[in-house]
Amino acid sequence: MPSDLACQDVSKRFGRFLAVDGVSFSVPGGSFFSILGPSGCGKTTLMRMIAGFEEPSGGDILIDGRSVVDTPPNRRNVKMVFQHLALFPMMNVGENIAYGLRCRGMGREEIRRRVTAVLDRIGLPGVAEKQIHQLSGGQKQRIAIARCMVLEPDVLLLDEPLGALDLKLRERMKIELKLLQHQFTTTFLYITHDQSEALVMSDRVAVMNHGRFEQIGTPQELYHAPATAFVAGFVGDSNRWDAAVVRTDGDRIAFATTSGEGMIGHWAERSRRPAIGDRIAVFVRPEAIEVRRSSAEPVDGGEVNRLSGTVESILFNGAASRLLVRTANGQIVEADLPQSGAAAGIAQGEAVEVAWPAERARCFLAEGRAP
Amino acid sequence: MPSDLACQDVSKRFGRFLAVDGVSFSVPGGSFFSILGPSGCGKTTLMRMIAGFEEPSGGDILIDGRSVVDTPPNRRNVKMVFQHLALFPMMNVGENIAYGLRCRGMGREEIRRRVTAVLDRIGLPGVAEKQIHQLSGGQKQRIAIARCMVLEPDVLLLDEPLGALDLKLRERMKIELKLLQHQFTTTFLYITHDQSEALVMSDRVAVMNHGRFEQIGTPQELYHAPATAFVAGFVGDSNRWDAAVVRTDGDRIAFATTSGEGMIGHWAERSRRPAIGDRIAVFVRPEAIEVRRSSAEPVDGGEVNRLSGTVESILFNGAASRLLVRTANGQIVEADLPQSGAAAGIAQGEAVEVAWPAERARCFLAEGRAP
Amino acid sequence: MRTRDADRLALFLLLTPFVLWIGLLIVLPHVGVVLLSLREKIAPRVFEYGLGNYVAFLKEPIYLNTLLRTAVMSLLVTALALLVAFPVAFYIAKVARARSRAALLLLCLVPLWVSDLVRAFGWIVLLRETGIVSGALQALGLVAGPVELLYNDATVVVGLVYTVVLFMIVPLVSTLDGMDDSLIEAGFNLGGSRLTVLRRIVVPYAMPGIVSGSIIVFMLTAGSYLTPVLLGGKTSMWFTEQIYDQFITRFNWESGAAFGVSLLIFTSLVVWIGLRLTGQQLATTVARR
Amino acid sequence: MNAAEPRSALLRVCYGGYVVLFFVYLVAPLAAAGVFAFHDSEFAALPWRGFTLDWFFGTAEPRLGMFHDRRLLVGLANSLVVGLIVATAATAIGTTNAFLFERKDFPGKRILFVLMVIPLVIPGVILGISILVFASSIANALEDRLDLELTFLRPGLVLVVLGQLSFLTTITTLVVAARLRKLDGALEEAALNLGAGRARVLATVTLPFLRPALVAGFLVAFLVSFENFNTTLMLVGSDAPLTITMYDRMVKGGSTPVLNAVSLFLILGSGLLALASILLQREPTRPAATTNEA
Amino acid sequence: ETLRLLTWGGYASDEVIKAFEKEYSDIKVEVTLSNNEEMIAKLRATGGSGFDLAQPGFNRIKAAHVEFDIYKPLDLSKIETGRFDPIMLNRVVASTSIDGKVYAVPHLWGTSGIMVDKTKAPDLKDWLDLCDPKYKGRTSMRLARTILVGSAFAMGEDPYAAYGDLKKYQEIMSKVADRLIACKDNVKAYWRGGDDLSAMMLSGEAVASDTWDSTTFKIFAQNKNIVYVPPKSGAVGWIDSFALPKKGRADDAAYKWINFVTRPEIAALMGAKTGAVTAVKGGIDVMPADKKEAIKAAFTDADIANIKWAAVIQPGVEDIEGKTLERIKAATAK
Ligand SMILES: Nc1ncnc2c1ncn2[C@@H]1O[C@H](COP(=O)(O)OP(=O)(O)OP(=O)(O)O)[C@@H](O)[C@H]1O
Ligand SMILES: Nc1ncnc2c1ncn2[C@@H]1O[C@H](COP(=O)(O)OP(=O)(O)OP(=O)(O)O)[C@@H](O)[C@H]1O
Ligand SMILES: [Mg+2]
Ligand SMILES: [Mg+2]
Repeated sequence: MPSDLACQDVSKRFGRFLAVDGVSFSVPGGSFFSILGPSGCGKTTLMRMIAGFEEPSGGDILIDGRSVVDTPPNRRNVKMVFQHLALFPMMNVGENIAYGLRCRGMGREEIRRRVTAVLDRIGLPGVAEKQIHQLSGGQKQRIAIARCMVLEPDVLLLDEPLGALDLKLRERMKIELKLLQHQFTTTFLYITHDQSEALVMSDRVAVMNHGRFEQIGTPQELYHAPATAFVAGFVGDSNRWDAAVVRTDGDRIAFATTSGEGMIGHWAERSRRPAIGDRIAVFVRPEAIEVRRSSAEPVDGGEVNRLSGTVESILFNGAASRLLVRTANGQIVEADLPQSGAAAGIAQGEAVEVAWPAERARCFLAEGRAP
Repeated sequence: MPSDLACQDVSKRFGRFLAVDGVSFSVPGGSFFSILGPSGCGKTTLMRMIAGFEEPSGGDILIDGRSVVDTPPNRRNVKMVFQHLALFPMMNVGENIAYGLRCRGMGREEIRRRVTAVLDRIGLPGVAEKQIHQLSGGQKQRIAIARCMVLEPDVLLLDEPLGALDLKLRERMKIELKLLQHQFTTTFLYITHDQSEALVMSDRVAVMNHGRFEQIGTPQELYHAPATAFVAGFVGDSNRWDAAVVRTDGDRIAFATTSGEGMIGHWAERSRRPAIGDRIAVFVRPEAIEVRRSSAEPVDGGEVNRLSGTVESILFNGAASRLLVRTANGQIVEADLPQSGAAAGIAQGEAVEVAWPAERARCFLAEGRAP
Repeated sequence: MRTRDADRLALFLLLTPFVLWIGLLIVLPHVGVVLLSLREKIAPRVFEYGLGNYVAFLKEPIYLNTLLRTAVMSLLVTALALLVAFPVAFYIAKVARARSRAALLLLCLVPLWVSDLVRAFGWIVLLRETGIVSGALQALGLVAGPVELLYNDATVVVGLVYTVVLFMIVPLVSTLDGMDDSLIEAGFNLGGSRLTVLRRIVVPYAMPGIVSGSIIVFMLTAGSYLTPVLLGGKTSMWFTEQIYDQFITRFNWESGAAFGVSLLIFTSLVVWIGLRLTGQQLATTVARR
Repeated sequence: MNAAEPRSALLRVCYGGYVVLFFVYLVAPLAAAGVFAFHDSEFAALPWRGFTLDWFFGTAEPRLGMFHDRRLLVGLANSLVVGLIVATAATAIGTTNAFLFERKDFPGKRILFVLMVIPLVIPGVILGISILVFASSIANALEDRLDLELTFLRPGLVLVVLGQLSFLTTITTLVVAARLRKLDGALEEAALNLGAGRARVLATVTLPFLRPALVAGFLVAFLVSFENFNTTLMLVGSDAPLTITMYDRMVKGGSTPVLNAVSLFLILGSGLLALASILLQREPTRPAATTNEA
Repeated sequence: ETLRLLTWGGYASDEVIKAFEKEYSDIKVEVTLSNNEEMIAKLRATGGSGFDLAQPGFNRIKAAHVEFDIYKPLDLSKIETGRFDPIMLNRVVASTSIDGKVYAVPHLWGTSGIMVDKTKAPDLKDWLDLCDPKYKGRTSMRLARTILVGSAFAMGEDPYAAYGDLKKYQEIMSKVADRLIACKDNVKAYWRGGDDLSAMMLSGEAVASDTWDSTTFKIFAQNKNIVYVPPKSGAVGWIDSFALPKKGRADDAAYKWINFVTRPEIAALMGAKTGAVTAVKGGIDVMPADKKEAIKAAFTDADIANIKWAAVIQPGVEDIEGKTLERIKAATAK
């Protein structure tokens, strides 16, 4: 039966620097929870507190409802996959995996059996005798996980375990990790600064910034309904424009960007209301923006924002290609490149029109800095 | 006037190992040319020959039509941005940039002027006095480029210059680099193993594998008309299935995948013809695959391949979300997640139908190993 | 907290051997030497405290000259060792193939394998008038008669450089090893000549190694005994020889201690000035290996 | 090709030649000393009078070979004993020091660190005399006040050991600390995380990782102890280590090529030791392909 | 039991030790080689412990003991004094008695003079002939008190007489220093150990040097042209003696050793080995034939009468000598 993990108002102070600032969350047993945030936001520190390598300056950490802050790290049944894996170079693969079992004083034969079983499970049968340096990156990755899983931990912590892998391998391991978790049905707590990893793998994601959780939610919630400017900018690609509020009408607000374009957007912050003249940050996803040739007859797509400009540059990237459009006022708008329909084949320098509905322009008070 | 660069049948042998194998290409003055290939394929070696750090074992390297193989590296007007930048840690920013000018014996005043000018140009005015370690990753990047550009080189070589940067910064620098190149109108030769970098920035891209060029073309050509199995697999995401030819009819061929699905595809290799029974590799891009709920009425989309299965997993990633569908025979098909229309909102476990036209299933003889 | 106490206990346990070592073998003995150097002999077995030994030292030009001579020669040896070692270190760290590197470095350690005595002995066998070099020169017809290559300052310098050069090579190799090859390549790529790259990139980068090597070499040279004594000529006095003489042939511990303290102060001063001039720090340069 | 290597063939040959010359310089005196170990004469000087093995195996005066020369053998034994004790102690203290300076924070750490480095730059003579003086004054005081005669405080092997320990500990500390610095803390944390107690982590992860440095430190300490002269000379009593025995022989008795024989023996012995250390410490060679991923 | 000897090179050869250990199977002999200065230095450092029997020159015992308290008196009843040449014994006993207690008995004696390769330097006869420009760069000396004293005699002074008057002694030494500094160019190198010297002489690099007679006799065996010349102004005589370090632990063994090596047959062995004469009755007669011959060839009776026997060194003398030697060493040759 997988265990749940909870943090209650956990903080960590290094001298006068608050690395983790009152973080609370709970992870239901067996689910995949990610913490997503930029470098230095305190992710590793939080994880180290859960593993027992740092003592919280405040708050409590509970596993299955029991506080573990006074349990020394080698007694917590919380295993960790380290950022650079930390496989023991002086032991071979089998010894690495057996290490934790030996610490428990398990018999030789039993250990051998379990090591073999877990190696089968991760799809690497027969590598027990290999040296660590003989493994490929992806294999090391899996050994590091096996080394923890063989101990049947309550919770598995993973600290950016894919960071060291190359691009193509990372893509593959992402999917593989998710499938592994399904197999072991252990609670996973996963740290990353790569939003696509967090979105693809997790049941729920917490977005962390400056030691605090900005939002906790499913990947879809974070993507489609970011709660703060930081989340809107950090999760997924967006156009981000600085603007000033011109008029408000419920959640619908009119604003002018710094380069002078007037637009209409949707107020996305729950806790605060905008006033006229407030500086705001506006986020529009490239896929929300429709691009048409200016020569094409206007269509009423229901959108309210409509700007004309010329194609500054085409960023071809297959299905994920983008257009940079520069409006008359000099505003740069990034939009998905239309690959089919009337707008297909747009070329650099062409005059185009870009348009998007007000609901897709999310507005926040502009205090969060650009990610 | 920007110079052009050409390589003619250039090879490099290390002992018995052929690191670069008869590579020829030419880069018109002022254009952005990328070499894309997996780690260890010989990209850096090729670049080092152009810079003069390695002597070619065969072939010739020409700049503006003149051979440079006998020119020592410090006399070639080919400047290089190194993989780890190689900024001089014992000099400050200004001295780093001035280094090359000093080597040319330029006057103090003139050097100061040019350093200031180039720093303005790259958008970092006033950092001349800073120490290298005080710069952020992106700033270092730009200083490394400025250090070369201030010398007005014929050709600028860049060896995976974004490799060390973090994800978000890499995205931004990609665009910035392209804009910088427009500004300086120098010939850029860019090395990367990240296909999205190559596609987004380049005028033309060469795909390299095992020391050889597999294909040279515009990003669009590579993406839409890969010439070899390797290119098809390496550039952009694809489903890759191993199969055997069942029947041929001109370029249209029928085949059966290893898991037993029968499909129809398009022969994409120009130089060879398939025979019945040949083992082939088939590539289908996820965006080419249409997903429908099985319950929906069948539409005649002109496609010939149509399989039914269930949704194994949803890989949510915003606009780039994917579906994994497992067919009755156990074949996994990766398709773009429909975000709108009748198929929007498909859930895990649902029964679906996937379909794609024969032209989008590109077939190659299966000797290239999986990337 | 439990962990705090454990931490404190661990700190205490680790500190104990350190303090015993540094206290009993370094600090207290040196305090002892300083105290001893302040004892003046008035009559057999009668002493009183004072600066007499130092006054005597300063008043006797022979001692001062010897100290200066030792310092100047040591500096010369240091400079020569640097000059000799740098190309070799550069070769080992940057030019040699990765495989031969360890072997070459091991070869550099050859002089360490045997004592000063054997090394000096070897030089004597080589350089004496009836020695191998002289014999070889005669056989080659380069000289008419036997030549005495022993017993002069040049020989002492050659012998000393030999003894200490590895202490220059090791830190140089380790700093140069840490230098990314691409820095050198960038130096060339940006138009630098071989000399420019050496002067503006390689040497500044190797500075910590140069300084730490120089300090150790200087101190070793200034403190060496056998090489200058056995190879030295009629006039070659070395300051350590004076110290040994005071202790061993004159049994005058008090003035010997004063000599020792003077040597320590003087050489430390030289090192301090060196560190000042190069902007390095003792702890960081010497400990960086 | 290597950017650091000269491009012009002439320069390359000159550079290579210089390096070769340098190594000839390094080997020459040792070779010279070694060759005369086989000299069929009682003097290690030209002209060459023929080849003999007497200086190793000769059994009678005046051609008493080193393997039958009791004093040389006693000196060798003393050197070995001193070397082993010193190397063991220096490595042990060096290891605790390394942990102290790499792992602990405490007030005054910087100063203590400088203090730790300093013995390396104190001339050996001064280390010798300071310990001699210190030990003598304690011994004298004990004798005067308590009528207690502690012979180990008088010149002898104990003081030799202490004297060598005084500066060798710095070397071993630096060697072990450098390795400890390279130990990724995550390895130890991983072991803790997998359920090992502190002692077990030390035994299974930390010390195995430090092993090359411990071996290197031990060997360097042993070799340096073996060849040390300056410090030892001041502290030696009636039982002298080999270098002192040889020195006495050279300066006070008449020397014969038996000294060359001993030298050659030492050269070969320490050469083998050094070689062994290299072989022992060689990390498993990594295939080029996997190193990039680390 | 271990007998720790602090002695000169050659004074306790393996042969003698083997014979001794065979006779006294419970005693092991351990030898530390040394010289006059170092013996005192060592005993000073150990406070008189660490050794059981020392063999310093008889003239240096008194001052060192007064200053450092490093010896203990001898019990003459345990020594077979009857074997000793009475002149030698009296000379030593007289010079090493403090407060009526005797601190040393003689063992070996010899002289310091000049060693000459007679084919190459036939007319070298006195100490200062080493400074004869004819032999420029071909002579050697040991920078030690012998050459100072010898040169002083050669310059017509009597340094021993001046021991009581330090000022006078200082004057003499200054003169000697000036002379020897002027002579520096003539000297090829100052030798330090017997090894240096024999290598230089045998190879022909040097043709003459000051040295002990015993050393010369040893070299004579290798090259009959190298002979000992007692200087015209007098060879300097020395007697190495036996003294008991203050905290020696094996006094009995020490007495046994003294009595052992003064046996005629052992004395002969010693003489053969060292070339020095044992201070037993008829010491010269027990020498082996070739050594006896060498001695007879070297010394006429007049020479023997002319030996300047070392006088007991007074406190302060060594300081003056030491400084003088340093001056000579440090001076640049003119
Ligand atoms: N032991 C420490 N002492 C002082 N400050 C620390 C310590 N450990 C971490 N910090 C600081 O706390 C902040 C958070 O660090 P942490 O390692 O948790 O970041 P992170 O989110 O894991 O970043 P990354 O993605 O780069 O790994 C950083 O600013 C870091 O400098
Ligand atoms: N000096 C050399 N000696 C021997 N082999 C070499 C040398 N330099 C490179 N190689 C080999 O040549 C091949 C190509 O190396 P190169 O550095 O050009 O690859 P790359 O494409 O730049 O890879 P990466 O993306 O990892 O930088 C590799 O297999 C490498 O091991
Ligand atoms: Mg982290
Ligand atoms: Mg590369």
